[in-house]
Amino acid sequence: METVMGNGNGQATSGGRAANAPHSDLVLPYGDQRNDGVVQVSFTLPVAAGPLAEEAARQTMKLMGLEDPQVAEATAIGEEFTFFVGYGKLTRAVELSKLRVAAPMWEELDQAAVNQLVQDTLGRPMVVVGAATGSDAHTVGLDAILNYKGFAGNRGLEAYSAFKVVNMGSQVPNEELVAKARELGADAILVSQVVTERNVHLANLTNLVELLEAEGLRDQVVLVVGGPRITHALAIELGYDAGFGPSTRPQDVASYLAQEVSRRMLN
Amino acid sequence: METVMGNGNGQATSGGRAANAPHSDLVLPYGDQRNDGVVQVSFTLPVAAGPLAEEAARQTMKLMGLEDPQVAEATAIGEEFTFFVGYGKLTRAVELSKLRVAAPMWEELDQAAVNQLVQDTLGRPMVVVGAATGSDAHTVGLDAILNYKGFAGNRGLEAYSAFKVVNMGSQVPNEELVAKARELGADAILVSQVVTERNVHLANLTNLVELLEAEGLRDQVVLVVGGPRITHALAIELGYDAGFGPSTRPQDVASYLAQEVSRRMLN
Amino acid sequence: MLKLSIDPKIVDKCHELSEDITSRVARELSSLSTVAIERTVARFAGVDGVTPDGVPLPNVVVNHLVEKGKIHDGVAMHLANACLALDKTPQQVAEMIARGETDLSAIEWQGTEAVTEKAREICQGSVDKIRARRAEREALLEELPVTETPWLYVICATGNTYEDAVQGRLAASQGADVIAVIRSTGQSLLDFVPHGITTEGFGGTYATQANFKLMREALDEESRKLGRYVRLVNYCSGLCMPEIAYMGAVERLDMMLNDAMYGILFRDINMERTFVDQNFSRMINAYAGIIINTGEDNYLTTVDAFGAGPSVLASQFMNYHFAKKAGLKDQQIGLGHAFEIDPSIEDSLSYELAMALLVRQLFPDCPIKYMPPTVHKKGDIFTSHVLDSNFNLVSVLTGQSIHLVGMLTEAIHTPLIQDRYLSVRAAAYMRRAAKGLGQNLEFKQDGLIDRRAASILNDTLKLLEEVSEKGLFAAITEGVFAGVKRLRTGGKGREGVFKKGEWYLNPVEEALRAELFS
Amino acid sequence: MLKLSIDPKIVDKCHELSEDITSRVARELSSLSTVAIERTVARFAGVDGVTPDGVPLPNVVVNHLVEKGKIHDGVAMHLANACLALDKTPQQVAEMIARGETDLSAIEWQGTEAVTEKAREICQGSVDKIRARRAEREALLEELPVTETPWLYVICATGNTYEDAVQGRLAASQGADVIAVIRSTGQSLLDFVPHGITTEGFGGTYATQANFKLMREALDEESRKLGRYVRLVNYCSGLCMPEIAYMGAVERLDMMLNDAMYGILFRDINMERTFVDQNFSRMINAYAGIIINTGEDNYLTTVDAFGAGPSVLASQFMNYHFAKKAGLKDQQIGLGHAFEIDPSIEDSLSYELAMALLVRQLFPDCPIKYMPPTVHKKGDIFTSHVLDSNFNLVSVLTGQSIHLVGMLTEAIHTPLIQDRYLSVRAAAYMRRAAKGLGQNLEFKQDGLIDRRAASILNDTLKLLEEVSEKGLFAAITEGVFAGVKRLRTGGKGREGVFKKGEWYLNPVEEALRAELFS
Ligand code: B12
Ligand code: B12
Ligand SMILES: Cc1ncc(COP(=O)(O)O)c(C=O)c1O
Ligand SMILES: Cc1ncc(COP(=O)(O)O)c(C=O)c1O
Repeated sequence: METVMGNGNGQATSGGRAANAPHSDLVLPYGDQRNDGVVQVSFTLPVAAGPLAEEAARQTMKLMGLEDPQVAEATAIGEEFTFFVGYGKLTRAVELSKLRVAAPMWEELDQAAVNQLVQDTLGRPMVVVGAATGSDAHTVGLDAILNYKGFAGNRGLEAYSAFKVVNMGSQVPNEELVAKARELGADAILVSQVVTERNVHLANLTNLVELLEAEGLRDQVVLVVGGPRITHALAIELGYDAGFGPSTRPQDVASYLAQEVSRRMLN
Repeated sequence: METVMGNGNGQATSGGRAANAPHSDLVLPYGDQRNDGVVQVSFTLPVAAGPLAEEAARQTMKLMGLEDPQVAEATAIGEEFTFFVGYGKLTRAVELSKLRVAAPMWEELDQAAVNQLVQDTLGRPMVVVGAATGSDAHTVGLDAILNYKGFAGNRGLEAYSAFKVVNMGSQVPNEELVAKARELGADAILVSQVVTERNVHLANLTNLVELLEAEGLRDQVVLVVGGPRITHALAIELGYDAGFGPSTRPQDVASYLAQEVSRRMLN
Repeated sequence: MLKLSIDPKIVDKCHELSEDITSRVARELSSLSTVAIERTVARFAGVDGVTPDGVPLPNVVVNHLVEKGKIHDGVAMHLANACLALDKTPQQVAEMIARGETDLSAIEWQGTEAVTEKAREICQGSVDKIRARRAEREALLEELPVTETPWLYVICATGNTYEDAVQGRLAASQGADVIAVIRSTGQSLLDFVPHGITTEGFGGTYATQANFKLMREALDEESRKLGRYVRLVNYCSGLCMPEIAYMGAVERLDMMLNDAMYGILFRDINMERTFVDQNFSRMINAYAGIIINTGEDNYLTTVDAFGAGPSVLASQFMNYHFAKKAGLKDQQIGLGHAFEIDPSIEDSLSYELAMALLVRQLFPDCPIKYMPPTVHKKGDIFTSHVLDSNFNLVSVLTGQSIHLVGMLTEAIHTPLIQDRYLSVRAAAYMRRAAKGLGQNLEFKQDGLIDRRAASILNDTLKLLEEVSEKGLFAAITEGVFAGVKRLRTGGKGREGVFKKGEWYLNPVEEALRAELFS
Repeated sequence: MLKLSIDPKIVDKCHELSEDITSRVARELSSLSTVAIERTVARFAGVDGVTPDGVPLPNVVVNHLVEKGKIHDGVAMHLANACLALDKTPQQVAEMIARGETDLSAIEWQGTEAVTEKAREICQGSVDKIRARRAEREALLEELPVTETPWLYVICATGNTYEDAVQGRLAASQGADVIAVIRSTGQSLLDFVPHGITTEGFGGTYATQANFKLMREALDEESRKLGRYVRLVNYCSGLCMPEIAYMGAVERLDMMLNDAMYGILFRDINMERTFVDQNFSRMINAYAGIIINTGEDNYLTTVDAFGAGPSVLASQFMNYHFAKKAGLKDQQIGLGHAFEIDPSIEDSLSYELAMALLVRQLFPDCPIKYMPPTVHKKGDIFTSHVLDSNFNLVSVLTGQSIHLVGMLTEAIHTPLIQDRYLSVRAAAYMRRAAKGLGQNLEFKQDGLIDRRAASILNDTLKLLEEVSEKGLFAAITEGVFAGVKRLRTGGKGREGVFKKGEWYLNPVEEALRAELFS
């Protein structure tokens, strides 16, 4: 497969450069022997407990490509529902060297280097507007990136002289966010989306891009989205410049923003 | 699929008759909506943690037919190993009405009825020899079926006048078991196999059938195997008359034995 | 028996201070009402349904009065006047307004005494109905008693009320005692309550009266099957707090998330609006025999739990006194606390034991609602399940009352059908396994745990002194709670607050007050 | 600090009785040796390797003497005699026997004094080597100290020693302090020890000296990397108990499963064989500084744990006194107990606390080995993980020393790589979370837990009185332990027991006795 996809918010590889692995091996799950392919699964079938349900569970596991499917547990969790735990052996391997991992492109810079780069590039701090948009009220992740205090000992963007941060908080309508960005002449917009049930985030994120485009602002800003179920690939697909997933550190975002803005100035 | 397979040790349906379901529906896993297909998986890949490993995990889930694969957790559990928890949506359904569930054929009889049936059929108690064979030292399951005390409040075969039980205990070589069966003129042989790592039970169970056949005893006895990973289908495949899995009650086995012996007398 | 050595003088002082703080708020706001309260009165008067383009009639009536500059008299007076003048029911009047067939401000005044009497009359039916629903619950609880504590409380959040009903029943059959239907994101900021059965929600299901009814019926059926009354919960919060209180009361919900400050801190709803609405909604809850659940657990999601003990306790003291002022009995005040202690620190279990027991001991007659770990959970569902196991243990050891069962998939999605099964099973196991353990244990005098509790209590007193000095409005402005700062004049829904006029009457409040404080 | 009120007089009485019971067994069997002991002596003398058709040379030598009717003199004397007469090393002699080039019974006697001296001399090298390995361990423990307790102990059982090495290192890096390699099914009934590296086992990996060496090297490497000495465990049980003790001693294993009665009860090995072998093997373990693990946990897999407390304790008392007689220090006697209490009963946690603490308190200087739930586990790995969580808690609360980490997949398969990770993680979390909790708790005097412990102790005394009256052999015959009945004259390996002759000498035993009891 050669399409760009996957998480890859970068911090796990050196500086988050797209990690096209040097490996060429076929990789199978490892249970207690290399290549045994062992996978654990659990699921519920809407079938009353009994031999029929168990057979259905085994077949479900076969549909998942699991050989030697073992139903380790089959429990009635209601008159018409049976919960299963199973183990089986996957025989189809992933070819590592064929994977393309999408990640925002940046080198890890420390605080001083970020400040320097932005100063050299813009000659002033970058204006960054952040918000948890739509009906999303989860601000802890956004605050972790923006606020001085930061995350896991890593200071937030407010701690950098390179950024002028405006944190609009939670449940901000896209319209208000765009208005604020225009008002402040924002260089970057940072959106947080945590609630993803029934894909509520997709509509909301798409709508923001449309608004920005309609207002002719899309090209003026670096547009970033983050959240526990956000991947860079998804962000790109939705028309964002970058996406950041779980365990992102403010420094990752700061490094990316500084380099992205400098890249744009050079182009 | 029409081949005989699956567990189906019977106690969950009425009397364990082969449960060809009346349903005709397509069944998918049920997460929080009917037919959402949600399945939980976990596995380890022999790849260092990072975006590449996460992408490999996502692809692994795709190979399992899971759409919208979500890597909920990716943890380094060693320099070269990453453990994953994921959720995805299976879209291929099992057709219940097409499943064939294999189970030993018997009606559930109470103790008195079992005793009566054996008395009527043989005019004497059935001689039953039981053993945990080969290197298997697990006797709790076998004892649960054979010993007076039984299992979960259900008395063992020793409690029936219909059976004369000889429990040979653990780690009995197949040769000794066959010799004892010949010596006692056994009507049934009950084998327990609990250890199944590297399929050690398969060789052992096959060997017993070969020995019995070589000695011309195979048709003289009802040959039964039980254990937590035994299914009736597997038993049949290995040349046994019946297989009993987890949570078997002595009464299931007693009912089966009485009916099987009476069936044979009638033929 | 696990018991902390607590200085009763400090506790008394905390109560005095919070009684004073909350009384001052109540006094300061006693001249205000809100559009939500007026819509609630309209509902009491029987106004229900929506216009063809989906606007609820209570909103139609109240918006109409706002437009006409008459809202300061309260909706009851104008509705009553119209009923008398037009010889219509309130519902008929509302429909006429919706069709633009009448203008309440232009109807001839039927005389203050007559109108006042009519206003009382049109609301009384609902008051009586609520009393009857309460009696119904009491009878069911006699017939189908719930014997084990803590009650196991689980969440349904499918977005589709029909699925919620299936899953709620299933959860009950698996051992859950209390079923809460979580609301869709965003509902709390709607200034109306959606109408009818709904099947599309995000991270939860819309709270509507029809959905309440459907769930309660499903659970009544299941309760009979199980021989155990299964309680139903929803959210009495946001911009429609009092309307939802009304709906819950008439649909015999049993509990309501209903906090005095949650809307301010976590939804940026205007302070005055929130304090005024919470008081009225709590009176309804009180009268309906509903147990409220306060939301101190939320504080622990934005600040580190280790240091947040005093602000949780201070908030509980204030929630308690706000609640008492609204006529709630101790047995109805489910103060919230949560096991949000960071699992990576040493002795986390001891610290949490100290805090959980402190809350329990300080409010001995309140059914404390103990919430599970959430923030420190990750996608590793196995590790998450273990964290919940310790939460289950602390809950049983410290004798909590309402136990919100933690979900192993907390960091991933709202619960799947099997998540509830596994989690309820684990909680029930602990309830059984550790049943008598707390009674057989004592703390070492002046050990880590005693000292920890004492220090939290001391700091709570200090915090309450500070709040008392500043006043609650100023304290919130300075970010004393959950690290969140709000302005008295800021926040959503502020435009819905108004000063009651000279002729203002809220006959519902009048009736409830008479019943609750007699 | 959690402490049970225990009557010290009852404890003293239990010790007296068990000392007496075990002394009588020792006295009664003092005139016996076994083929396994003689093979061990041959190994001490340097006999190693296998014949072309795979028979280990120690077996060749011993079988030869048995055939020649000379085994009653012990292998040392005949080997020494041959060495002197032929001017060969023991290994060369053994190879000659294997090739049929010599008949030890036909070699001219070199004089008792000379032969005795030579016999001592040929064994001394191994004794010295073991002392050196012990010193090595002590130095490593200084350099790479293990600070936290309980030690987290996990199992590898891939069947392939190379995989075990990978997975053992990985487990250590995840936090495990002790790695046990489980043996393949059936090995304990082999009357020889397989030779060389092995890669095929069922439910475990064959215990061979080469496998021991490979694992110890892998773990030494990992220990240095982690700055924490990782201990290695194997099984010193079955028909080759003393030979494996020798191998473990020279390959610097750190712990050995080594029970005085396990072979009798669970492998139907002959009683006399077992008692004689265990004593000699324990002397080797004692000298090697190895910690033994006894197997009382196994009792709880065949009888209900709730009623089995007294038989577990009685067995521990006897295992303890057998161990002391073999020269083991208290610090080396890892008595076994297990959290096998039925999770479906009420107050299971309190009952288990009582039992676990009782064991802990009765043997204050012994490193108790606490085993996880196994029998009550099913395929539901989530529920299983919760059960382990309570086990982890009890372990930390009661200050256990060696903590066998329970696996969530116990009912399904030997541990996968991630099972160990998850389980070690859960145990380490509890060690941290509940670190000081036990010190901050006390039991209510005369509460459920105190009473439960007292009653188990009383019943233990009664049981020991019964055993003392009957004698241990008769007690086992009557099924007092684990509900298993064995005949003194029955069981496997009986043919390998022999009466020592007039000239019998075991120079290893002599040397060890001198070192251990000086
Ligand atoms: C705390 C919390 C709350 C708090 C939020 C308080 C606050 N002010 O934020 C409260 C209690 C208010 C709350 C309410 C609700 N919550 Co909530 N909540 C959580 C919880 C427990 C933790 C989230 C968190 O703070 N994580 C810590 C931060 C640091 O992690 P993070 O968000 O992933 O952020 C990191 C990265 O993702 C990234 N990142 C995040 N944003 C951004 C933005 C940018 C620009 C960048 C670069 C990076 C970035 O960087 C951060 C640091 O590394 C999670 C469960 C969990 N354990 O994850 C549920 C959870 C997120 N909540 C959930 C739900 C459903 C709700 C409700 C809708 C429930 C309801 N119906 O009432 C409500 C309503 C909220 C609403 N309208 O949005 C669900 C979401 C399910 C889903 N997949 O859609 C979860 C998963 C719980 C569950 N299992 O049901 N919640
Ligand atoms: C108790 C136990 C032991 C005891 C056995 C004591 C004894 N006398 O039986 C001891 C401690 C000795 C033991 C040792 C070992 N065990 Co073990 N043991 C278990 C344990 C914890 C419980 C088994 C049990 O008693 N179940 C209760 C009974 C009632 O259930 P059951 O066996 O399924 O029986 C029921 C049905 O299956 C059926 N049935 C069973 N047999 C028969 C026969 C007939 C004829 C019929 C009709 C029905 C029937 O009816 C029964 C009643 O419903 C399991 C883990 C678990 N929780 O399941 C591991 C387990 C079975 N053991 C295991 C292993 C690997 C071992 C060892 C090999 C480890 C080692 N290397 O040292 C050793 C060696 C044993 C040997 N040589 O075989 C593995 C097997 C893995 C696998 N899939 O192959 C398990 C799963 C543990 C693990 N995760 O590693 N074990
Ligand atoms: C007291 C209280 N009210 C309301 C809510 C939910 O509010 P909303 O519906 O605004 O998300 C919560 C959240 O858990 C709460 O604790
Ligand atoms: C003390 C003791 N020895 C030995 C064993 C293993 O014995 P075997 O190798 O015979 O299965 C066990 C099993 O756990 C044990 O507890």
